[in-house]
Amino acid sequence: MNLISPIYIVAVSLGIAFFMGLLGNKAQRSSFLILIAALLFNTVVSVQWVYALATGLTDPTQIFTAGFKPPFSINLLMGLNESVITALINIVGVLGAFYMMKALKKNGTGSQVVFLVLFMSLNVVVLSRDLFNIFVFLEVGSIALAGLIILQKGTKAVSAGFKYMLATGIISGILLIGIIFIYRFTGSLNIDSIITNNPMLKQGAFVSAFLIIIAIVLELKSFPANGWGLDVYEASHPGIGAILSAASATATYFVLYKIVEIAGSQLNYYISLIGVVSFVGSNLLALKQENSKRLLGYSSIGQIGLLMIILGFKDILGENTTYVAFGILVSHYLAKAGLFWLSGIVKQKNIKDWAVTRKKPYFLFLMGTFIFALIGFPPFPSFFAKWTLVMDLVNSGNISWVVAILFGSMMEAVYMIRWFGYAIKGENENIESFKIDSYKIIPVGIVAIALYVAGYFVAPHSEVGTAINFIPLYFVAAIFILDFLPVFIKNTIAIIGMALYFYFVYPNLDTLRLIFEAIFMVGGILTLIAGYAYKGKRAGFYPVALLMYAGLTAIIEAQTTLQFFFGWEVMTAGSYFLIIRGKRSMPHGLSYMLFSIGGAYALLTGLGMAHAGQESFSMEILNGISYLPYWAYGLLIVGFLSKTAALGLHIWLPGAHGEAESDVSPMVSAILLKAGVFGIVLTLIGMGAANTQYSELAYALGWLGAITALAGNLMAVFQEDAKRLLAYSSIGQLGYIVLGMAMMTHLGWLGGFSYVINHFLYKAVLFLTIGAVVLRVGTHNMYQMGGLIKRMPLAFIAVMIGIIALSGVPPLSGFAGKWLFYNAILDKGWYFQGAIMFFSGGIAFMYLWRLIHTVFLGQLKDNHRNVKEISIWFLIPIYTLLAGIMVYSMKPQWVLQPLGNMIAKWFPEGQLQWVGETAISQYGHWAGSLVAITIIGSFLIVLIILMLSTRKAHKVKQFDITYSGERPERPETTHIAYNVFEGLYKAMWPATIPLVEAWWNKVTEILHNIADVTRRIYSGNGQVYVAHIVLFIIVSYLVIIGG
Amino acid sequence: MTIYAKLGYTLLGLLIVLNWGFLMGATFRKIGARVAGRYGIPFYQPWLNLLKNISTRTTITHGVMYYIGPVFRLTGGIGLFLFMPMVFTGTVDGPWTNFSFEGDLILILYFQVFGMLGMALGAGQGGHPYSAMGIARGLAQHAAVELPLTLAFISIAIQFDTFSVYKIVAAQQGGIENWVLFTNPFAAATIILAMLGAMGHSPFNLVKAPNEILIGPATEFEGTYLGFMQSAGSILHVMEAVLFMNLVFGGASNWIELIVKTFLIYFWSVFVGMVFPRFKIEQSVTWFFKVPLLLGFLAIIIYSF
Amino acid sequence: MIKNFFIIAILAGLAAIFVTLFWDFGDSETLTPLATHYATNGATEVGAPNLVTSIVVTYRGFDTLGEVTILFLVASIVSFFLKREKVQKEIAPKRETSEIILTAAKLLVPIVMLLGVYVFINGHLTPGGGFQGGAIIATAFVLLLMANPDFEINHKIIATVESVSGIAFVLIGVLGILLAGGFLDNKVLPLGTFGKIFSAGAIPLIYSFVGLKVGSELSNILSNLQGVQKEEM
Amino acid sequence: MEIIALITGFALILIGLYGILSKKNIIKIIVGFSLFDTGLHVLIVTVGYIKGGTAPILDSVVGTTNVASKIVDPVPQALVLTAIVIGLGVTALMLAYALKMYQAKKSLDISDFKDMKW
Repeated sequence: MNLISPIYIVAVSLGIAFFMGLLGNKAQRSSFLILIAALLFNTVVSVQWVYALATGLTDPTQIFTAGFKPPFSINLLMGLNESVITALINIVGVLGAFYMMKALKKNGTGSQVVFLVLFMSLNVVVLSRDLFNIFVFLEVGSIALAGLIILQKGTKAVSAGFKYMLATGIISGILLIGIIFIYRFTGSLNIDSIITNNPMLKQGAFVSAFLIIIAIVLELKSFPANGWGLDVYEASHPGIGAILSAASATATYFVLYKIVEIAGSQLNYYISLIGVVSFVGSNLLALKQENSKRLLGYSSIGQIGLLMIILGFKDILGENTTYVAFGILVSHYLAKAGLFWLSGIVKQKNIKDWAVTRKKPYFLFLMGTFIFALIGFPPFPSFFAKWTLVMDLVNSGNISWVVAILFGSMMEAVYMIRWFGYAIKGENENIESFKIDSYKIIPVGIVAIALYVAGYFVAPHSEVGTAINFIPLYFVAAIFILDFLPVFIKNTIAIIGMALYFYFVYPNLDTLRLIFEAIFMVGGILTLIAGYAYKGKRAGFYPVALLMYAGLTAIIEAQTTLQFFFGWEVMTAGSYFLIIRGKRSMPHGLSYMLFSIGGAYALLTGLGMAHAGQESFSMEILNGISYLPYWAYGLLIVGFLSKTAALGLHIWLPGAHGEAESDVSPMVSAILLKAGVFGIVLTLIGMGAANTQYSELAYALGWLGAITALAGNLMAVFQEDAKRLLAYSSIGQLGYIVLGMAMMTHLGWLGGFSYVINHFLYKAVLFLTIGAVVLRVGTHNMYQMGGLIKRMPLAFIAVMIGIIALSGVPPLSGFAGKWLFYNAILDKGWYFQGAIMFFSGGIAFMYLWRLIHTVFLGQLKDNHRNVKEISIWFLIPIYTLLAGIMVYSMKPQWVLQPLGNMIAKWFPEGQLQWVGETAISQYGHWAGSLVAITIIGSFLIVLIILMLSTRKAHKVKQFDITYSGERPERPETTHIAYNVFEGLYKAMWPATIPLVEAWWNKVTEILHNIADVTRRIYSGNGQVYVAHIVLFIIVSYLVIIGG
Repeated sequence: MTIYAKLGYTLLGLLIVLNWGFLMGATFRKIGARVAGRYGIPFYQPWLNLLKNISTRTTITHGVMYYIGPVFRLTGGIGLFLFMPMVFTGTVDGPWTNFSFEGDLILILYFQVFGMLGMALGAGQGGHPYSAMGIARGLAQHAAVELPLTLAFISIAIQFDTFSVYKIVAAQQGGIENWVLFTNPFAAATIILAMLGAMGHSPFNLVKAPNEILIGPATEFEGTYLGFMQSAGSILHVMEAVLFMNLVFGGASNWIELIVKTFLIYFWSVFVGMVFPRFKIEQSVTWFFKVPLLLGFLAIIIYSF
Repeated sequence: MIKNFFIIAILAGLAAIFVTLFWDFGDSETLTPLATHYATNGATEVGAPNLVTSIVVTYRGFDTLGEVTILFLVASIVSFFLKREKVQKEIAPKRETSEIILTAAKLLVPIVMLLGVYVFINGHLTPGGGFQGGAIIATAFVLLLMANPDFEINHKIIATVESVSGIAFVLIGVLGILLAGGFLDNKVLPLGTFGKIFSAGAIPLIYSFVGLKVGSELSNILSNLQGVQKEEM
Repeated sequence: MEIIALITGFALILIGLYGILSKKNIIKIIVGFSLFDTGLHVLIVTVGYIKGGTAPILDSVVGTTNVASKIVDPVPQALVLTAIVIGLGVTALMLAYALKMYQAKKSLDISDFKDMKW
């Protein structure tokens, strides 16, 4: 096929530009249409090349100007990369022009001409193979930008523009020196001929190559010589910001990609070095940034830094380089354009004021899409790119680079998520809403959709991405589209969907996975049933809830580490949105997210190490990691512990679970935490279960578990907020589980698993019930409740059974765990850990008693005299779960025997013997059913006797109690409920100092202070920025060529 | 032996325990009175109390849980008895081993709580503020006592490599020198000290303080309820003593030995109670975290190597 | 003081980098292969005696296009950047321009213009070319402005000249693709006899357009700056 | 010969930079910038110099045979033309900026334009 030569991009653009000059300022409207037409033409040209080259219809093509072969004349090269890059640039050109319609029309044809010429020059810069020509058109571009900056009125824009001109002027001067001297030393200006026949023999040649490359690096606004860039981002029209970071940066980056070869591969390492400094530095400094556009500027610079790292590592990444680079590039390109454009619509400088976004809910969706794409969450391209990058870097042993990169991404996540948090939850009463012009919102929508599409198409091209199962995500998308329907319908759809999915999935799961899948799916369905209690639309709830479950099931089904990590991140995102729905849960959502991301990065590195040893991505590689195994397993465990909220990584949990909605708390507590447990189990199995040579790791893990159990329970005792109490109790319970698993013995695991199941059952019951009660009485504080047994007996029974089961008092199921643990610790010899955990068991009684006494017994408050029983929709799941507890208590062997058989696969020694219904361990025996029968029997006998003997008992009034002659009038004074464990507190207060929280606060504070001090180098004075640039050159010269 | 014989023996045993509990209780109240220079009650007072309470006509109720309280408590006592091998006769399914084949030391440990739970629930339903206080204190103290006790139990379990109370008793037969008291002095010492808290006499009876001045649960529950609770109380006292006897003092090979040993064990706690004034909760908690805890650690350390 | 010292230090550092370039510079007796090619084949390939011109207009014509674009850009940026919202009414009293300048202007402007035209028409034969010619033409306007500060250049005409010549330049380039070897190839017209005015293909044409364009652009920029300055007074 | 030219070029560049870095007045900074540019142009021309070469115009003096040995390198001269024009454009735009800045704050002191920082 014959294609339109890219030279026409230049010819047409310039022709039209000159023609527009003819039109004069009167005819902005028509000229604007012409502008759009021209940009569209460019897009068409580059897109057809993309198509032709991608489908192999043509080979990369050279375009010769003046009819002479290079190096005698300037030539352009249109290869696949070039075509894609130009396509990206031109697309953003069209959308950007559309977005800036008003500004461009207002400033007349002149501005439109500039706009058109800018994009023409960017195209040439990408295509041209002649150094000097690149220089010329870089100049064209930067002058055009300098012109566009001042479309924004005001001094800020003007001074920013001047700084920009000054800086770029110096930089291009340096570039010119480099070019002219490289001509001197190599006798050519054509990149290809320089690369081919000049292997940088002369020192001078190398220096001039260095000057060229460093100049381009500076054009990319490398940290810290980038104050001018930041000012431009802040001051100029948001549309220009988008062009700068999406189009201009992309083009310049590609120039770097082209010319880096002229210095051979000697500079690659240093480019990565500059890149990592840029990435970490600007993301760190952004922590203190409050101006949204400047924040985006920081982030853009960081992203470019990341791209430079990739460029520097292209020898290591090999054929993955393009994939990784484009993955990051495209995500950044679309997301940044989107965010800049959004900032133009929202019109709020301070990121706190972005809370106004909430007044147009679908804006949250857009913003969320962009931010999660930037941080690198699935299903966006950046996720797969980052995954591949880390895998290859670890594989080549560049651990420290991985650490640096992940640290940088972490910082980026901090400020981005915080920003998003402000948008979702911030105060927005006294900010007036914003109006939306369709011509502005359409481009935003397009890039948002493009992100998803890109992700969908990029995924299969990663090494094992093809295997990713998108079906649950389709379902989520469907629910998202149906979000306008009332709760009842959506809930039903969701439940049916999950049930069907479970039905189809469970046959091909082994026992271990089946247990967890059942907890996730069945538990999910039960907790969803409670959702029927809610009225109205409950906008946005179902998509995110299902997103979480999609992630959870993906973790279970994962065949490859990529699938696992994919699911892990999806689950994290979903749960974050779930948690942050709570009224006061903004800070907790943030800390949850940060710990999750930190954990996820630990996982990522661990998985990378696992991959490094064995050149495979199957989940099997977890068994027998060969490359840095201690670190690998350690990182994996830490990653999973961040989800199980082990002591030290737990501070997010109480708030997150405590403030979440009533039916969300059980989801995130009873169900979500098990994901971490599942991960730990996989890791421990990987560590070679019974005959592990990593016993130190397991030992440390065990102690961590024990201490977590103690701390969690102790903190729970002193809570006044019912849901926080349960949340802390979850921390403790997970501590037990971790300890049990860490023992790495049959009994230990049996105990651990029985706890996994138990905790799911009773914590779901308790959270559902308390949540429902809270919905009725409208407070979390227990001391404001009391005597509720009279109003909601069913809830009371549920809680009573729940706490008996939790406390491990026979005959209910909790005792199984305790008994197994006693045997396990004796078997393992971890006596002290055991003692600690049983002590925490004793402490558990205290908060459990509070839960039932303070809430349900004692004196009924006046304002609760006629609250109703908790909603039927909560009672249904609650009593279903109670039935489960009862069955487990009556017939423990039904649960424990299969578990035992499963565990025997990894721990054949020291199993339980089952004689009839009696479990016999090496140390003791326990006949669960018989015990249950005996106790319940005698209980009934006594009860009946008592009932008979007190048939004629007459009911007395609430205050009819012997009270030293007085008759109390007010329930508040007669219901001792506040700070009841004062005595214990006096004895144990040192153990309750929130050291961990203090430590984390200190860390954040230090980071922020560093950021605040460092960023003062951006003094705002143009001369200082020039000085930065020159210094940057000198320093890199010293580093690279070494004085 | 047949299940019926088993049941018969068990019921008989329960009867003995109940009455011995009453007698012992009365005796110690008498001792207490004499120490304080009063005349004190006749030894048959508890039986009178029981009769009176059961035969009172007027009874009240504060609601369902109000029943459950005493029931839980009594069940707790009976259950504890059921799972405890009382008298060592050389065979596991001997006449006085009750239903100990159903569970071991751990079952007993956790079942103790059953009674407390009942007390807590019932008192709570009673709606009296002080009962809440009493229970809160009780739980706190219980937790503090549990820690050293648990350590001691674990140590004994390590020593005999079993959790079965019966086996532990069996291992201590054949001479006083085999008693844990001598074979595992640290564990024994720990238990002997921690036991004071478990028995709940002065100085560790702040739990009962609210109903010392005559209000709180003891007066909320009258009539049959109180009767049940008193019976439960006396059973529990005996069983506590029996537990420690079995674990530390070589168990009992016949009822006489059991009665003598339990009496002495019980006497020890009462004796201390006579001498020492009452602790505040924070005091008692910290006290248990000092000496007994230390001993408990030693008891384990010597076995963990 | 410290600031100055710091600056000196920085410059010293930069100088150090230049030194390495300086040492390796050496001095060259022979042309680079690239230049040699131009020198030997320039005459036959392009047919312009002035090799610089043949490089500027043909071999590296693409650069020249960019170059022209830059001037064009600056002109249009300045025009909408310094757009005069409303000229203040009160105009400060101005000193009369001296007789000498007035007469000189009257006398010289046409000649200067002529010189400019000559320079860019002969760009392919003699030193000089479109840019130089254009610059000379612009100086004529400077002279006019100095003589008569109130002198208003007719923007309409200038803009037209500017655009038309620009479009023409591009069109010739495109013709190059259609009729000859590639974009901006000068062989759209016959090379003619070496050294004559009408030779070297399209070069004289292109250079004339460039000259007009540059001239008009420069004067455009000048008038804009000067216009703003008038407000300032 | 070219040594001097080289030194001049580098010196001009450094002097220009010194002006840009040290002067507070924006106009002076722009002047410094054009010095910087001029230095560059001098360098470019110098690079093209060949010992004993003459102007690259094939007139009667040079003739059309073995030109290569007679003339100086024409390429840098072509480049310098472009460079000069670009410099001119940049300077013009900078001056326009200067005007605007002066209109905005009635001041030409660059340190008065620090309203964006950090």
